[in-house]
Amino acid sequence: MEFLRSIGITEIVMQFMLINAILGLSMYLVLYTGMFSLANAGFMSIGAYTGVILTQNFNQPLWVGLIGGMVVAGVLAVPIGLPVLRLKDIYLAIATIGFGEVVRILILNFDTLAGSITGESVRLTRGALGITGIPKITETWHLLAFLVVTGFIMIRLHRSRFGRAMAAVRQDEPAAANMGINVVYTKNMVFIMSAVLAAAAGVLKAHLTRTISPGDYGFDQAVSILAFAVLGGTSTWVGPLVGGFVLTALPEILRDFKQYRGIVNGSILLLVIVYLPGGMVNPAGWSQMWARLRGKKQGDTLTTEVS
Amino acid sequence: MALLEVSNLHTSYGAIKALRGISFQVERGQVVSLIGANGAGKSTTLNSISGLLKPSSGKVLFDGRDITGWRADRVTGLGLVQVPEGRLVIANMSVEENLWMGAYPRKDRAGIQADLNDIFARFPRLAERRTQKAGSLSGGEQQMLAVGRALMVQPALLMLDEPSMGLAPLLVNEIFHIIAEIKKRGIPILLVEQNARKALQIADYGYVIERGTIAYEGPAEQLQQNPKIISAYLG
Amino acid sequence: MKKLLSILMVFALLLPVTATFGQDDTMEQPLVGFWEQCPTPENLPETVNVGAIFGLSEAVAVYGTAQQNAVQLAVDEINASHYLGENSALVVMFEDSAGNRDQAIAAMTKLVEEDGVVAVLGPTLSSEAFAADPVAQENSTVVMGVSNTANGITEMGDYVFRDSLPEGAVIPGTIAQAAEILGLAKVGLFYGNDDDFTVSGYEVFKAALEENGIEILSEETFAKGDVDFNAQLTNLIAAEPDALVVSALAAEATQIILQARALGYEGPIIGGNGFNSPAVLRDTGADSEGLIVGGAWNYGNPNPTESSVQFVEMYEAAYEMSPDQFAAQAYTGAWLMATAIRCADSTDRTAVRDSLAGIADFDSPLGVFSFDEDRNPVHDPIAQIVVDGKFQPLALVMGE
Amino acid sequence: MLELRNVSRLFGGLQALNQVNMLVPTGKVVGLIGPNGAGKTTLINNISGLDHPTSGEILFNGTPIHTRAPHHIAQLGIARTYQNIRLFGEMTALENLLISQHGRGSASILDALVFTPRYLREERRLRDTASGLLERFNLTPVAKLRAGNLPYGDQRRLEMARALGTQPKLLLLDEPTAGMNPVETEALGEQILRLVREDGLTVLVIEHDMSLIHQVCDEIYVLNFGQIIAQGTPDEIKHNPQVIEAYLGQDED
Amino acid sequence: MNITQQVVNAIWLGGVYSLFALGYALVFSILGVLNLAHSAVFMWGAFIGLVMVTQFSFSVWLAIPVAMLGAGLIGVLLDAVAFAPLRRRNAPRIAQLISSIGAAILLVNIAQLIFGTQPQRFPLGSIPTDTIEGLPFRITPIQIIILLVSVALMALLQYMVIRTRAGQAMRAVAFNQRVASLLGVNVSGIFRMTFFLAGALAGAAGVLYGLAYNSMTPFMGDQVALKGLTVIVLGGMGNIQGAVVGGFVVAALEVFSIANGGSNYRDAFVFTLLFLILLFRPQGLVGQKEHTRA
Repeated sequence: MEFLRSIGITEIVMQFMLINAILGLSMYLVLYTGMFSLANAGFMSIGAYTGVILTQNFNQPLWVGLIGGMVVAGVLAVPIGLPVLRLKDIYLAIATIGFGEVVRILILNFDTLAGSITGESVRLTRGALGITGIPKITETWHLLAFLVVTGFIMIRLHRSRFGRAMAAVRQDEPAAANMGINVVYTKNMVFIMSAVLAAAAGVLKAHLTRTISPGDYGFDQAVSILAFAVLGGTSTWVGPLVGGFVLTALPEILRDFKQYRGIVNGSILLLVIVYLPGGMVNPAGWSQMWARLRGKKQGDTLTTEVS
Repeated sequence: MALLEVSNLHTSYGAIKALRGISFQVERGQVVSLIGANGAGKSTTLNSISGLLKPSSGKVLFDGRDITGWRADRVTGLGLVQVPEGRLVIANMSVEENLWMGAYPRKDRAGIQADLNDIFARFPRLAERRTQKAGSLSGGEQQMLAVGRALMVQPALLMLDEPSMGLAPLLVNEIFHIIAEIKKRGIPILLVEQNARKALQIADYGYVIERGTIAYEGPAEQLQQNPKIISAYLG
Repeated sequence: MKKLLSILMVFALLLPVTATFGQDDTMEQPLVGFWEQCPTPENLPETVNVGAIFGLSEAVAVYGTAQQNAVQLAVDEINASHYLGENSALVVMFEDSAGNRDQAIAAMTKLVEEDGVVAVLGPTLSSEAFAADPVAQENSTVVMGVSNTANGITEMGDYVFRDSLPEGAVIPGTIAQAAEILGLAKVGLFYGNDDDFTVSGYEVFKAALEENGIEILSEETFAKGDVDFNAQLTNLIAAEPDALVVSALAAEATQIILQARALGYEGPIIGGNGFNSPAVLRDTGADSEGLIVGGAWNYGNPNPTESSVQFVEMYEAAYEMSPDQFAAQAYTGAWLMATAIRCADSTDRTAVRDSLAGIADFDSPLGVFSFDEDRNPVHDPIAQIVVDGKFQPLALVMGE
Repeated sequence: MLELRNVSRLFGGLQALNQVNMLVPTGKVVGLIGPNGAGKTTLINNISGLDHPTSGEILFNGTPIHTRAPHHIAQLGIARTYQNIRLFGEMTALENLLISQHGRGSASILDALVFTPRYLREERRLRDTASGLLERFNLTPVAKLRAGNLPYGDQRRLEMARALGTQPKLLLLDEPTAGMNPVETEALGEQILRLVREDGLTVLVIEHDMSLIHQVCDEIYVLNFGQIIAQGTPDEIKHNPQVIEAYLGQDED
Repeated sequence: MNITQQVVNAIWLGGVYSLFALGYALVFSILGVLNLAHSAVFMWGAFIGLVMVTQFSFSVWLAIPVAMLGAGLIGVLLDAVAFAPLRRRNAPRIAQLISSIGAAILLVNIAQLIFGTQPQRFPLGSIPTDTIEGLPFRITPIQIIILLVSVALMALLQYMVIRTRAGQAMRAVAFNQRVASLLGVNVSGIFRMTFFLAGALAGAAGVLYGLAYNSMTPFMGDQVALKGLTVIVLGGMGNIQGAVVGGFVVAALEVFSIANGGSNYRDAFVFTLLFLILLFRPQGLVGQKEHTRA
């Protein structure tokens, strides 16, 4: 503990680490099912705003805000997922970036929009000013408990019929369909689960940082969430967890590097992607890199893909 | 000196050893067939020669020059041309553009034009479709185009990878007619084929690959008589 | 050769430092500071640690680096003049928040809970302050915003201060004056709708315009980072306003002025704090004619205080560029903090808070400065108009 | 068992299938041959639900299935293999077989979460069936290996086992002998016949290899340019002049 | 005046978007990957041009080719560091997308270190900025120049890809790398060339953009990055003419949503269009749907 504090990992940093691990897991779910979706930041904002409005404007306890945020995000994931998840690969990524931007702009203009419809002055999201003065009620144990439950669900998921279907859909959609797997259901279900998880992280985080504004959930946040998952590695669910931890702790540990921090961050992202295929939690990747570092030529580098 | 001389070639995909010491040669003017089961290493052999794969050890000599591990485009530049499995004509280019693309390593515009006319004369079906997108051709026509495209390089040695794969019987016959004709023009051919019977019929010499090594070799007629080969490959 | 070069380099780097040391004894007493009001402190430790959280990387660094520069300038001056006593030196621990709320919270926690600083300056953005200041409040540590202009900052607690005038303190006066001189009847309103600073500026503008009975012909918005405003400006200009009222940050402000002029608009443009930057005037050249700016401090102020003149000179000598309002407020903030510590003669956080709250009539580059009971700044804002490429007091022009 | 009525499929202006009529009787092996690009794979895709006809009907045991989603069709009892093997390469052979039984399970995520007896029973059943299939296709030794790393022959057999894992009534085979030598081809033929005899399956097979067609088929359809140009027993087809011209060519051997 | 002016505004903004998107589209068309560091190369191009003018007293017209060269080389470096190693390993396209994000972070941060974060500008008088007299609308010379340059570069690029030997090789590589290499094409060389060209285009765009708005920071690429993405989707990913058309469509949509009082929702309109295009016309506005026979 003392050591962690000495390198800059205070309790609040640990809390951010736990939240980002949850976000990493929400990204993991979609990636594991072969969907390159960048919608998580958008769902995070939907969760955060719903949760905060419930706790602040309607004086509900945190758990009501949490469940409310998760439910709203989950419900909204259905009309978004149904059309969008037909897209694949980069096209899906771009469409979900678009979704995130639209959500951001709608929250930005929510009050004026609602005001013009109801004819009364609405002050719910407060546009760019954001919501401030949110009570700090998220505790470390809330986050830990949430993460433990999520981890347990991940483990059980992989041992279940549905979890196997997720993997099958990732590897070959048509073949999975021909095996009797309802691909549309599987993808949308996972999309909803991912949205719910991201929303939960959003609610929990809003009650930690005391203030939220639409700008917090833009493209940058979407990319960060992606980085947690990919850097950690998506071969197991532990990867995104570790990715969330490391990428959150890193800027704090590197505080003393001041203006070189960005360069170190970028370099690490690049190095891991380039030299550690499969991310940080992937033993095979490490041994391969180790072999390469020791100069052991494997002699079988392929010039092009092997099909 | 043989035109192509491969000695003790090893190639692996990660941990899987696909070739475990392949040695064979192609003499000038010869048609040599490599036959064997799927996964035995036939295509890997071709790819290791043409530069699509890097062998981990062994030697490839072409016309006396050591080309082991050369990049594919440099190998093609020497006139050692591979027609890949599955035809793979450039679907969004026209037939004519595909043929021009074949002549990519060459710089003599006039010579290319002459060869182009020659190809069109020889494959009237391609001439009819010269402005059509290659992707709209039928399977047989695509194979024709792939071979024609390889001929545009003026190859010193043509390597054909499974030219009859997945083709209707009628087209299989047609493709072998084309190969026979190329053989007549004196262009040496290294033929990798699933259809062992036809491959040995057309070849001067044959090799049988089993699990990454040469199991049998000999003049094509001899192999066709070999009872073991008959039972395993000719049925 | 290489060695020689590096020695020379080190020397060159040390030069300014040694120069300051060399002047120690003969150094004139700075114009700023409660030299008389409070006695030289005697009970302070050798180093008095104060934290500062500024955005030193990413886009926010435009403001953060100016703030860091200005604070460092003040600290050097404070230490060279032994403001905190012969044997005590003020040390500012700078932390980067990168404009990121999480990092601002982490930095505040580190400074307040780990490093045990006496007080904290910053953070740069209001949105960061809303997240990070409660950490200081909970730890009974003074935090003073030097650039937070949003409403409700000091409502977070009695340890939260700021020396930056909120838009509400600047804009109404500017509008009232402008309305009177220019006889404004109808204006076009233009603002960035995705940034808390520009939106709060917009809200104050709108209220002030209504207060003065000025009609808003049309409202247009842009987004942070936009560079092309032609479409919105075309709309605004088409309504033939008496003036364009704009709430924008400096980067966008420059483009808006240039593009409005390129579209043929020749009337006045009224802006808030965001326009109040030497860069805007420099980069818009002749197009800035008729620009009316309300702000807390202005580089081009034709009637500056003495301490303001000295600050500008020092800043330009040290950093080879002109200070902006952010620098002036940060510089003043550092002096205010040092003064609170000097007058408390203690590093006890509560004592410093009480001492800071009691500061009144403090002569600073911002003018004569006091805190009101809500720990907000009280000093005269400036309302100026660009005439012949120079800022003139709006009031002066009015007199003509 | 399977009936196609006037099935047509248009891709843009391209008539991939044109008024195809076809009947696959229960317990029989029906062959489908034709030149490349004739529309054979399109036909199989339409039957298995990966693609849908522009017009016409496909009936399976009297139920129209041409608008159904592929997973639904799979659950009704139609399984298929692919021209290019399409195993779940990153999973083990065993996992491939577990997935194939997806449609035969009913335990939900919640069952898995709280270990309901239903979940435990079902998992045991799926594993038993999978090991039975492994046994039957001589794949037990490679059960724990990644499917993508298996030798070609094992992959082909695993794909067949996986198709059977869905417990089909009708099996669609798309060029199952691609890449096999005559000896392997014959063994495959015997296996197909066993499936029909012992498991009571009905089979529709696309093939270029005429020896397999002759070995296993009761009836053959010939497709050319999206149209059925001939239909009959293997011997009838072999001597049909239209088929010879379009597809078989003169035998030169 | 109002409508004419808005049309002019839209055309001009379209020119800017198109110019930026050209290189973006080129890389996607040849490699099939999204190079999210393109906006960082664009920014570097602007700064190289600036340094040439301010430090080496180059004229603006000379600075543009130098910036193109410099940005092109950065493009090649980008390929070597962030793309080539992944290609060699056959990594999925997601990995390449992320490594390009890493490279972008790196490039922006290095620029921050060297150039600082204060907005920088070309010295006054580098280019004529006075509006042209005697027209029914307002337009400046630099606006016309950008329009002309983007159209010319597009035409040049289109000619190159369709007509030249190198262009044919690029198309072959785009279709299938193995086949191209067997045809004698140096595939890595083509990749390098593609990155060089894309970088050079970004560099030209950067300098012209810098001149037009005359305010350069290391973050100047951020805004165009997402817009550029929309542009190439609208044009049909990797379609070069499409990128130009897309640029004008996005600009028109923006300008006319503003002109009709929707400046609050401008970006929402743009991204909704992006959404709809992806769902209903994934081949883009100008592309044709390709059918493959089974």
